[in-house]
Formats: sequence, C-alpha cells, structure tokens
Amino acid sequence: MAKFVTLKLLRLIGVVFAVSALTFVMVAMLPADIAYDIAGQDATPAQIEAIRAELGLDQNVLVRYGHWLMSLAQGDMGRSFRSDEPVLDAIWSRLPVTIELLVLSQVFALLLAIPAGVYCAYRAGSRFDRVLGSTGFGMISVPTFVLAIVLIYLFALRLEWLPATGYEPFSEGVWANLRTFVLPSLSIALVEWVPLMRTLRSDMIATLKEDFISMAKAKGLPAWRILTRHALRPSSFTLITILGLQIGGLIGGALIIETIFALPGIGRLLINAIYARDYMIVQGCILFIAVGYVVINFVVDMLYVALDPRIRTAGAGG
Amino acid sequence: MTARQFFSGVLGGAVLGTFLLVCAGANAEEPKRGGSITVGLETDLRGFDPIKARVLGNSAATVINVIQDRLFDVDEEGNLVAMLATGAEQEEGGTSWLITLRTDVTFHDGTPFNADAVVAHWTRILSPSYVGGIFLQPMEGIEKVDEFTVRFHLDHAWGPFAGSLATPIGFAPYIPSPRAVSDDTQNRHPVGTGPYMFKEWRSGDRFVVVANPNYWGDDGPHLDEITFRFLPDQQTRLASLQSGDIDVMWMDRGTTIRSAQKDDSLDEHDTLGNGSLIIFLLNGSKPPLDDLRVRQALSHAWDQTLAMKVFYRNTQTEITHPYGSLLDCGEAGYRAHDIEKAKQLLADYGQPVAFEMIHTTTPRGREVGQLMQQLFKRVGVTLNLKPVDQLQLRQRVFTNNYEMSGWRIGDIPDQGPQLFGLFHSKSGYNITKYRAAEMDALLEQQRLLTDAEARGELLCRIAETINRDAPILYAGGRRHYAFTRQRLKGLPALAYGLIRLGHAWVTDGK
Amino acid sequence: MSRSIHGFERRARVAEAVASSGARGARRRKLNVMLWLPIAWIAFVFGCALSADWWPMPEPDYMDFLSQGAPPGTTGEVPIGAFESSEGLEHYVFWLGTDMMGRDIVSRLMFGARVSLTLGLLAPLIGLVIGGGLGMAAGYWRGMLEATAVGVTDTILAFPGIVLLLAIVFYLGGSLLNLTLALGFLTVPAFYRVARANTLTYAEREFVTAAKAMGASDVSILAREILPNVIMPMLVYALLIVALLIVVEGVLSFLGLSVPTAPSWGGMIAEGREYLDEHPRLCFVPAFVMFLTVLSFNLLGDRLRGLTDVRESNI
Amino acid sequence: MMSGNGELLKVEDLVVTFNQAGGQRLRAVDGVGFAVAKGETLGLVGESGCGKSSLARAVIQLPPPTSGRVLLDGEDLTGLAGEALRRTRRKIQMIFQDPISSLNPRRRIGDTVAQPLRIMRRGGRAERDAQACDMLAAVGLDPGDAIDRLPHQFSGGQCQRISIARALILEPEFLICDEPVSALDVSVQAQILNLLREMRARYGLTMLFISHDLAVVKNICDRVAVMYLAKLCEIGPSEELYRSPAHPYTAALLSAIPQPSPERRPAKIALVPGELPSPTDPPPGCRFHTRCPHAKAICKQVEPEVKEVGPGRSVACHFPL
Repeated sequence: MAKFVTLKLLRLIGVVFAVSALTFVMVAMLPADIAYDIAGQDATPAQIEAIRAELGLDQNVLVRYGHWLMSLAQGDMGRSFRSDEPVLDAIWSRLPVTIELLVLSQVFALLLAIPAGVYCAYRAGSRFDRVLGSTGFGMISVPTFVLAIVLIYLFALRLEWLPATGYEPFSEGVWANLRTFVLPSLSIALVEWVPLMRTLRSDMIATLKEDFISMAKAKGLPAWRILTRHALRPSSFTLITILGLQIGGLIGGALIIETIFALPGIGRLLINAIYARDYMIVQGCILFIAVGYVVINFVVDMLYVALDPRIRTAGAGG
Repeated sequence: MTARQFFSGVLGGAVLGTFLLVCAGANAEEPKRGGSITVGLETDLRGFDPIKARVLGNSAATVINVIQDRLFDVDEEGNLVAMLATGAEQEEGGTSWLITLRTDVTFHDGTPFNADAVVAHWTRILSPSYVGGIFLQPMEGIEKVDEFTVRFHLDHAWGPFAGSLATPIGFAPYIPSPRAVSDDTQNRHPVGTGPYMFKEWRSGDRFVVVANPNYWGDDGPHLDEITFRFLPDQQTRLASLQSGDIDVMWMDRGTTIRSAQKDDSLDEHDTLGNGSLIIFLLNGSKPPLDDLRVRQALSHAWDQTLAMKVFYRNTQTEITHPYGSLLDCGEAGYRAHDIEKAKQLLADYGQPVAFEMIHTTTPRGREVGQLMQQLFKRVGVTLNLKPVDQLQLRQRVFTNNYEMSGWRIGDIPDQGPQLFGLFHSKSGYNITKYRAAEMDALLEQQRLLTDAEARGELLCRIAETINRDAPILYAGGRRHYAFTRQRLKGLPALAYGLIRLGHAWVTDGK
Repeated sequence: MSRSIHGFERRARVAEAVASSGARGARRRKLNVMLWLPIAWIAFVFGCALSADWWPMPEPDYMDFLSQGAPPGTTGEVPIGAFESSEGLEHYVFWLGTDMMGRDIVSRLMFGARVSLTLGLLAPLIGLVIGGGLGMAAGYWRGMLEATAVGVTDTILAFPGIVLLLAIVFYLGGSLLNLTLALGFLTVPAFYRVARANTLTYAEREFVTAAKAMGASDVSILAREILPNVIMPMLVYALLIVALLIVVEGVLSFLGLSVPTAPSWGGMIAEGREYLDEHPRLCFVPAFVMFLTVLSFNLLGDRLRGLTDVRESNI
Repeated sequence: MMSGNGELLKVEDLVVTFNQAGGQRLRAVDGVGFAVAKGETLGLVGESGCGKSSLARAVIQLPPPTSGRVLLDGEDLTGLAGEALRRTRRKIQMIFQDPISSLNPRRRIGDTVAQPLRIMRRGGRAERDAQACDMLAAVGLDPGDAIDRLPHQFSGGQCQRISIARALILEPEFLICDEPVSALDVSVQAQILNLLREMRARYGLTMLFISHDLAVVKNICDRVAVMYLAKLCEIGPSEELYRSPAHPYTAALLSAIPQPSPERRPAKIALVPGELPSPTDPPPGCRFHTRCPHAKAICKQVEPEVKEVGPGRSVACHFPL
C-alpha cells in the first residue's frame, strides 16, 4: 500500500513538473511581453529593450525556466514583474477568495442536493421526483456565465437585494462578506447541485432496499428519521467523491465567475497576469492550480482505494 | 482663453507663490470632518516608485494624488497653484528655472521635505531608467541651490516646463520620501507629504489610506479614511455605486454614463479635457496607407458623428484637433464625413483598397473595429479586423507591424511634446511613420516658442497639417466623467480626468 | 468556465456515476417526445446555420444606424443580402429587434449558429479520433504506451485549459480553425479515458483472443472487434461534449477570445451584458438560444445512452 | 513421456511468467512438457489458477511463452512471427469457457462464423457465407435463422455451438478446448461434449481439453495430464490414471468425484487442510507438500523429478502411490 501511494505521488509530482514546464514555454511563446505592459503606451523601442534586458527577458526560455526552478527549490516563487509584489503574497491574498467561493458554492449545492436527493429517493417516480429530475436536467444545460448574468439581472439589477459584484473581506463583517459571495456561489451551485442530487438519489434508492432499512421501518421509526439517520450516511460515499471531483475541476474553472463578479481570486489573478505577460505570477498560479487539482484527485483516488482495494493491484491504469 | 491664461501665468509670473489656493470651488457648505469613503477604481495599482512602476495610470494617479504632493498644482483655468513650491523664477531666457520650496513640510515617515528630496527625486526621473522621460527631453538636470531652493537646467527655453512640474497624471511631479525610495519600500508602501497616508494594500482587492494628522495644508484631510477598490468592469462599478457600496467612480462608457445620469441619487461631474480617447493610426509606411489620397479618403469615410452616437451615446464631443479646451483652432480643415469625396479620392487612387486593422479584444475594441469596417465598406474599402490583446497591439504598433490601429492621445497640460513624439520624423515615438518636412519644421518651432499666442497659432497649424495629411483619425475628444453619491462633497473639476480627493468630505461626517 | 474545459473529465466521471441513476423507468413514457424535440431543435439550428446566406435579411454585420437597439418588430430600411450586390434599401422587419449597433438580431443568431455548431461538432470529432484512437491503443496494448498516455493526459487535465486557449488565440489569432483545433486537443484526454476504459473491458474478452488465435492482426482486431463495441458509448459521450463545447465557445466569446470576424452567440451575450439594465433581451435572447441548443444535445446524449445501455444489459 | 511417430504437438519445458504490480513475477507455467499424438485427445486437469489456461494460451502463442518450445508437426511455433505464425495459426484453434464473452456482441452470427475465413482471405463473401451456413448446420443450428442474428439472442449452449463452428471452419488439425462446458448447465454440457466428440470424429481432430473437473474429462480424453501450481504432477492414459492414480494430488481430485459404483472408488485421500499456496511464492521442494497427507521431510526440500512409471505414464512424486 505504501509503495502504491508513493508511486502515485511520484507520478503526480511528475505531472505538476510537466505542467509548469509546459506553462513556461507556452507563456514565453506568447507574442509581446511584459515590457510592453510595463513601459506603457508612451515608450520608445529603446526603452522597451532596456526593460527587457533589466528583467532578463532577453535570455533563453530554458535558462529562465532553470532560474525559476532553482529559486523555487529554495522556496522563492519570485516577484511580479508588474507590481513587484512577491508571487507567494499575491497568491496567498487571493487564495481565500477562491477557496471561499468554492466552499460556499459546494455548500449551496449540497443544501439543494441533499434534501432534494433524499426526498426524490424516498418518493422515487412521484411527480415531484420527475419534475425535479427534469428541472435538474434543464439547469445543467445553463452555461454558468449565463446563469451568473441572469442572477445579476434578477437579484442585483431588478430586485436590488444583493451587490452585483465586488468583494468584502471578512474583516468588513461576516454578513458583508457573505453578501458578496451569494450570487457568485449560487451561479456555480445551481449547476453543480444536479449531479450531486442525482447521485444521492440513486444511491439512496439502493440503500432503501437494504434489509436494515426494512428493520428500521418495522421498528416503526418515522420516515424522516430513517432517511436522515440510517439511509443518508451509507448513501453519501459516491456523493463525496463527486464533490471532490467537482472541486478539483472548479479550481481552474472559477475564473469566469471571478471575472463576472469582480472577485479578487486566483482565476482573475491568473488571467490578468496572462494579459500582462507577468510570467512569474502565471507560473505561480498554474503551479497552485495544478497542485490543487492533483491533490484533490489524489485524495479522491485514495478514497476509491479505501473503498475498493482491488484497484490497488490493477496495472498502470489511473 | 484658458490656454492663454495658463501660458501667461507661467511666463509673466516670475513668482507664483501668491497664487490663489483653490479648494472646494464655489461650494458654500463648510466641510465636515470625519467619515470615510470608498472609491471604485478601474485597475489594480502597480506601485509608486517611478522607476519600478514606470507608468502612472489613471487609477494610480487618483491614489498617489492624495498621498504625495507636487511642487505645483494646476487649477481649473490652467493656472499654476503653489503646493510644495512657493515660487518659480525663470532665468537666462528660460534655459533655467529657480524653484523655492516650502520650509514647513515633513513626509509621513518624518523625513523633512527639502531641496535634497526634490533633487533626489528629479535626478531619478531624468535618468534614462524612467520611461516617462520621453516627454521631458529638454530638461537637462537639477541642482540644489540651498536647503529650500533648487534649480532646473534646460536645453533651451521650453514652453511646457512649468506644466511638467504640475501635471497630476504622470509620476514625475509627485515627490516621494527620499528615505522610502532609498530603502526600496516606496513602490509598495508609498510615502509622501500628502493629506492621506498609506495604510494597507491588498492586491487585486483594495488600497486604504488614512488621514495625515500632520498635513501642512489648511484644507484637508477631512476624511478619516479612503478605501480604493479595484472593480475592473465599468458596469459592475456603476452597480456598486448605485447600491452605495462605493461613493465615487470614473467612467468612460457611454452606456454607463447615460444610466448614471438617470439616477437621481448620484451627482455628475464632467470636465472637458484635451487629447482624444481614441484615435486611429494610419501607418504611413505601409501601402496602401502610404498614399495620401487613401488616407484622406478614409478620413472622409470615417464618421465621427456616428461614432459619438454608437460608442459614447453622445457623451463625448466631436473634435477637429487634440487641444480640447486648451486652444480654439476652429475647424482646422477637418475632413468631415463625406462618402462622395471619399469615393472620388479612391477613384483617383484607382486600385482596390484592402488592409488590416488591429484592435483589442475588449468589447470597446470590437465595437470600434466593426463600426470602422462597416463605414469603410460603404466606400468600397475592405477592412480586415484582427483582434489582439492590449500588449500585442502595443508590440505591433511599436515594431511598425500594423496598418491601422486604435490608439489615444493623452490628456496633458500641453500637447506640444506629445505631438512632437507622434509626428516628428526623427522622434523615437513616431508610431504613425508619418514623415513631412513641413510638419517637422512646425513641431521644432513650437518647441522653442514660449510666447503663448504665437505658440497657440503654431499648434493650430499643426492641427491643420494633421487634418490635411490624415496620419490619424479622431474618434471624439475627451470629456471626463465621474459620478459620486450625494454625500460626497469637495470634489474639484476632473482636470486631466483625475478624481482629486485631497479635499473631499462627506455630509454625514462630524 | 466552471463547467468548461475541465468539465470534460469531470463530466465523464460524473456521468458514469449518474448513468446508473436516472428516473428512466418513469421517464420512458416521455422518451419519444424527449428524443424528437431535441432532434427537431438541433435540425432547426442546423438548417438556420446552413441556409443563413439565402434568407432575405440584412447581413449580420450591417448596421442600421437609424435603428440602434430597436425593439422587436421594428421596421427598418436595410439592404437585403450582401451589401455590394444590392441596389437599394428595402423595408425589413427586425423580428427580434436590433442590437446597440443597429444589427439585426435574427441574422446574427443565424450566422452565429455557424460558429457554435462548427466548433461544437468538429472539435469533439478531433478529440474522438485522436483521443479515441489513443485510448483504444493504450487499452489494447497497455505497457509503456499506456503509461505515457496516462502521464500526458494527466498533464493536460491538470493544466488550466484557458491558458492554452489564450496562448493559441494570442499566438495564432482566434480563427475558427485554430479554436477548433485547440478545443479539439483539449477534449483528447476525456475521449482517451472513455475509449481506454471501454477498450480495457473488451480487450480482455475471449472473442478478442479468438480473433488473435485465428491470426487476425492487432490493427484488424482493434478496428473490427473492439471499435464496433466502443464507438457507441464514445458517440454518446461526444454528444455531451458537443453541448459542453457550445458553452465553451460562449465563454471564450464572452472573454473576447472567440472568432473575431463572425457573430457568435457568446459574443452577443457578452455585448448584450453591457445593456442588461436597459435592454435585457440583447443578452437573454442569444442566451436562451444557446440554452436550448445545449439542452437539446444533452437530452439527445442522455436518451441515446439510455438506449445503448438497454441493449448492453440484455446480453 | 510418450514419444514417437504420429505426435502432432510437442511441448517442451514450457515456462510462462507474468509481471505483476509491484514488480513481482508470477510463474504461471513452470517447466511443463508433454506431447499429443495425432488424433488423440489430451485432458488437462487442475484447480482454477493452476496455470492450465496460461498453458493453453502459450501453446497458441497468445501470448508466447517466456521460454520453452511448442512444436506443431515438428515446427517450432515460438520462433515464428508475422506471416509464418499467421499461417500456422490456421492449424490450431481454440474454444473458450465463456460462450458469451467469446462472441463479439456487435457482430452477426454469420460473420462471426465466417470470420476466420475472412482473416485468412479465403473465398468471396458469398462463398464464405455458404461455408458458414454449412458449419452452423454441422453444429446443429438452423443457419437460415441464425445467420443474421446477434449473440445476445442466443442461449449459452447455442453460443458455444457457434464458437465451435467458428473454430472448425478452417478445418484445424489441433483444437484447444479451454473449459468449454464449465459455464453451461449440466444438461447442455452433455450436448456440447457429444458435439465435440462428433466433430472430432468427423474432422479427425487432435484436441487438448482443459477442465477443472476430472469427471468431464474422463469420457472424452484418451490421456489425462494433471497440473498443480504451474507444474505437471502426473500424466497417463485415461483409464489407467483414473483407476490407479500415482500422484496423491490426482488421487485427491479423483476422490472428490461422486462415483456411480462404490467398488471402483479409489482409496480415499484426505487433503491436509490449508490454503492453496500463492503461485507467486510457491513452496520449496514438492509444491504439493503443504497439502499432501504423505509428505515427508524430503518433499519439503527436494523437488521431485518427472519419472516414467509405466507406458505413457509419468509422475512427479517422491513417493508415488
């Protein structure tokens, strides 16, 4: 088992390494560089050249990547070319926003999915179940960015209940903070709850057929108690794995939501850095995103293994 | 008229120390002390060290303006107003200037403000590592005369000199604490002599300043705290303003301006500036744009009136020259929209005209490109659109790898240096590749001319030459808009598009 | 981009988990309607995209400066068809109104369908061929090939697709071809995994050994024994990816990165967003069309999966 | 060991190893040798996991053995590759345990049966179809009805008939049956065994018949080989082996078969209780010693050689019964 985990980890480190190298080359290949950003619109070619030399951008890509790796090995992710801010600081200051967005969106998704899934399983085939199933299918077909616009239109522009955009840190108060996260999280949650609900529903239906449920029924326990106490827990394993997968996929994907709602998260940091060719920030962000993705997938894989040890002996597959 | 006042003020007034101190304009109300406001900025900041951050954008200018002071300010009429300087005296026919400084000022970090601080700052500004130096070329150097006097040396008598010390939209005029600069902390922790002091900067999110209790001036600071928030999307910024999450924002999109105007809870501030928010560069080194007739035809095909309506919903004004309120040059031979003339000129040219325009991938960029394409199509010119990102656009313009591109002429106190950069055949910044001996002569003349009237005339002749030879097309002038919530008072006019909050106060303060 | 680039892999795994669920029994009654309605809508969109050139309507980029932001039903005077060829202006009803630059929304929607459909259909085809081929090869031969392919796909999956797309759009320009290739490339890992998983189950089956024993070559086994079994689940999966890619195109347009020269639904949504307060329809009409199309492909994929599942389970 | 003229298949010192996750090597077949004479049917018996199937697949080179030789008509198959291997493949065919898994679910029965012809590029389509029909009729199916149907429309027994038809359409000389009836109901088992016998007679087949069940093998095989943990323990003529097994393992297997007449029952052998040792880590000495009731000290140290104990009869045991 230890060997299996080690091998898996080594492979994941390899993946992260490959991603960072790929990013470096790719970003270096982009036309124009940060010198054009730094110099602004009123620069002369000579000044741009000077900036490029000063930042070491005239060096070979591989040399620069080597430098980056060397300093990374010493725990230094460099500084933003643009604002001179240490990359790690930039990421640490944005990370809470992205994490809060991800967590809240999944919390909302679960708040929708669990009662709906439990009830649909309990009354499988009923009108409510069918309506909810169709609704879910419809919602999963709404592009997230469209949903975000619809929510802004309804709750920010028409009803004026919630701010359209912006971000308030926790220091401004919990409510102020949450208020700014409601619409962005909902934009994600209203799509993401569907697979969760469907998974939970099918797992619950299976669980409800088990003997111990019949036992509980025979004992005369009320339905809600059977559902929540006895059936929910054994049915939630797949739910958790799917949750993990969704978060893993969202890490790089919260970008458009952060853009639409002007949330200062990792996604926006990344896209702004790409637009500015701020290589150091791009490298840092991609490293974080790749590590996050890989770690979550690793955890999910381990969960699978914990469930089904046969996977351990299966060959090179992943 | 205002331009004249400006120039005569600089030239005639050997001593400027007695200039009126303009504060909250004609506001009858007495400013209240206390309270705080939130300002919506378009972009995150880069930093405050001129060498490191290099370019001061509009957002950063709004911030630096309350933290660091300049030697002079310019008022709404273009008059110089003393700030950290008490006087300016022209010497040796205008080839050097003696500036006297205030003696009672200290920086936020306790460093005294004196000649050393000014010399240290300007020495860096005039070093080759500062990018903005291109428009300061006639300045040779600065020396300390005594503890509170410095002398600037110039190549030649130079009209825009005083304006260069006063303009609020470049790094050069803002004096930082020499200690912060030498400690290398200025960039991310700016220290100045201004009414507000740096408190916190959370990149991508907000920048916070607090009142400077030891401010040297009489008027301000009135607020306890100002929070600048970075809200890149203009519409969402407006939504935040309307919901009261922010108190003031700058805007340039016609749609947002029109919707803000409809909101009774907001106060509008607008000021006519100069320059042009969008111009189109027609690269004179690339066929078919190297042919004068083609460029002229294009300027007739272009419809500024329509652009005003489509891009700005008539919140901007049409222009015939880049001087805005500084100068009145009349029509200046502007080639108005005239399809027949355009077709005639193209018929003279006799070949099919097709070329490419690069524009940004932003909604504004696409809009501009698509409108241009349509208008050109109507005179039989094929315009291929190539959206590129901002940096690529700059790269292609700077490396002369473009045929037509959007650009802008900045709003600055004196357009002379900028036009020299754009159109002089020997200028390193000549991105239009426009070359004409006549233009070169005019541009060189204006540089040396210090007489306001004569200079004004010359600048108008330059505008006429631009209109005749059509190296650029204008897409409107530059009227600056800002909207505030009604609680916010004490905002001066938006000269050069800058929201100046140094004297701002709120009605719900003490 | 939450359900976009990275969605592929996630959706694949989620779909597997969800596949077993579904209130299929209850829904089977509605099967026919739910199968034919999406097909009808997709056919309609196809028809619009193909015939867009021949309808008597203004070109999608023609701006009627007298009818900017005109409400639905406004009559304008516009040249019908290509501008150069038409002699004069004709009365024309903007059935869905015009956008803020005076362009006919119907015309833009119809031409916009081309971008969505080309990208949505061709890109998965690339993923299907390359990813599917690679996945089948890896699932059949295993060994180093599989280990390498797993490493490569893991890398692609851990790599934020948006960076690749930005790189391609910046570097090569956002033409339809470039975007199709780039998005196609991004779908490769997902198809690879589906193909590999399916191939693994069949490669172990004895009919494959039997074919080998008869002297069939590896290529012939892959093509004749395994492919017919793997292709159906792959095609069904491809339909889900089509739906996803239509959204991705929308996201790219939204970020200003899609095909610059042609109108696209995402682009219309993005442009309309600026006028959300005044003219919500500018944003919501294309959004609704996109929603219906995505929904149709999703429904179609879901129904077809249901049908193929039934077939398997009878064996 | 039997040798001499007329031997069609000869297997010499065959070794098959597999790599396992974690770098372990599993020896599925470990130095097995035997020969099958023309027209003869050899039964190969052993518990599941003992390496029978691996042995069978090594014989048809799927995959080729790690070492050792497989001679068919004196030609070494292990040295062959490409076209030469393809050509000789025609001579050996195989039937599998799972009748459903051995048919491609998406292929018509007609095509399935004609498939070997297509692979060998014999005849045109019509010709192949005709041959397939004949073959289907030969295995007792109605060709007109079956030819256009898909496998899932047939029962297990019918599927196995189809497999047999497919295997025999090339008229192979050697047929390997890998547990051909173990997945079928008992009544169907007999039908298929009868069919195989019939086919053997009609086509003059030589067969290797693999089963975990000695009872099934008995009636169809001329000789029987018994495998335990990748090694051969005993080989001999059917009658003789059933009557007096020489290896304790054979005896144990036989004693587990329900016998119709009690007087023919061989001496009851009780296996030492315990797990079947892992093939990745086989016990030293005689592999059977952990479960053998007669095991002595030597069994734990010295591996017994294969000794000839009678005509055509060999056993690998220090203390044959």
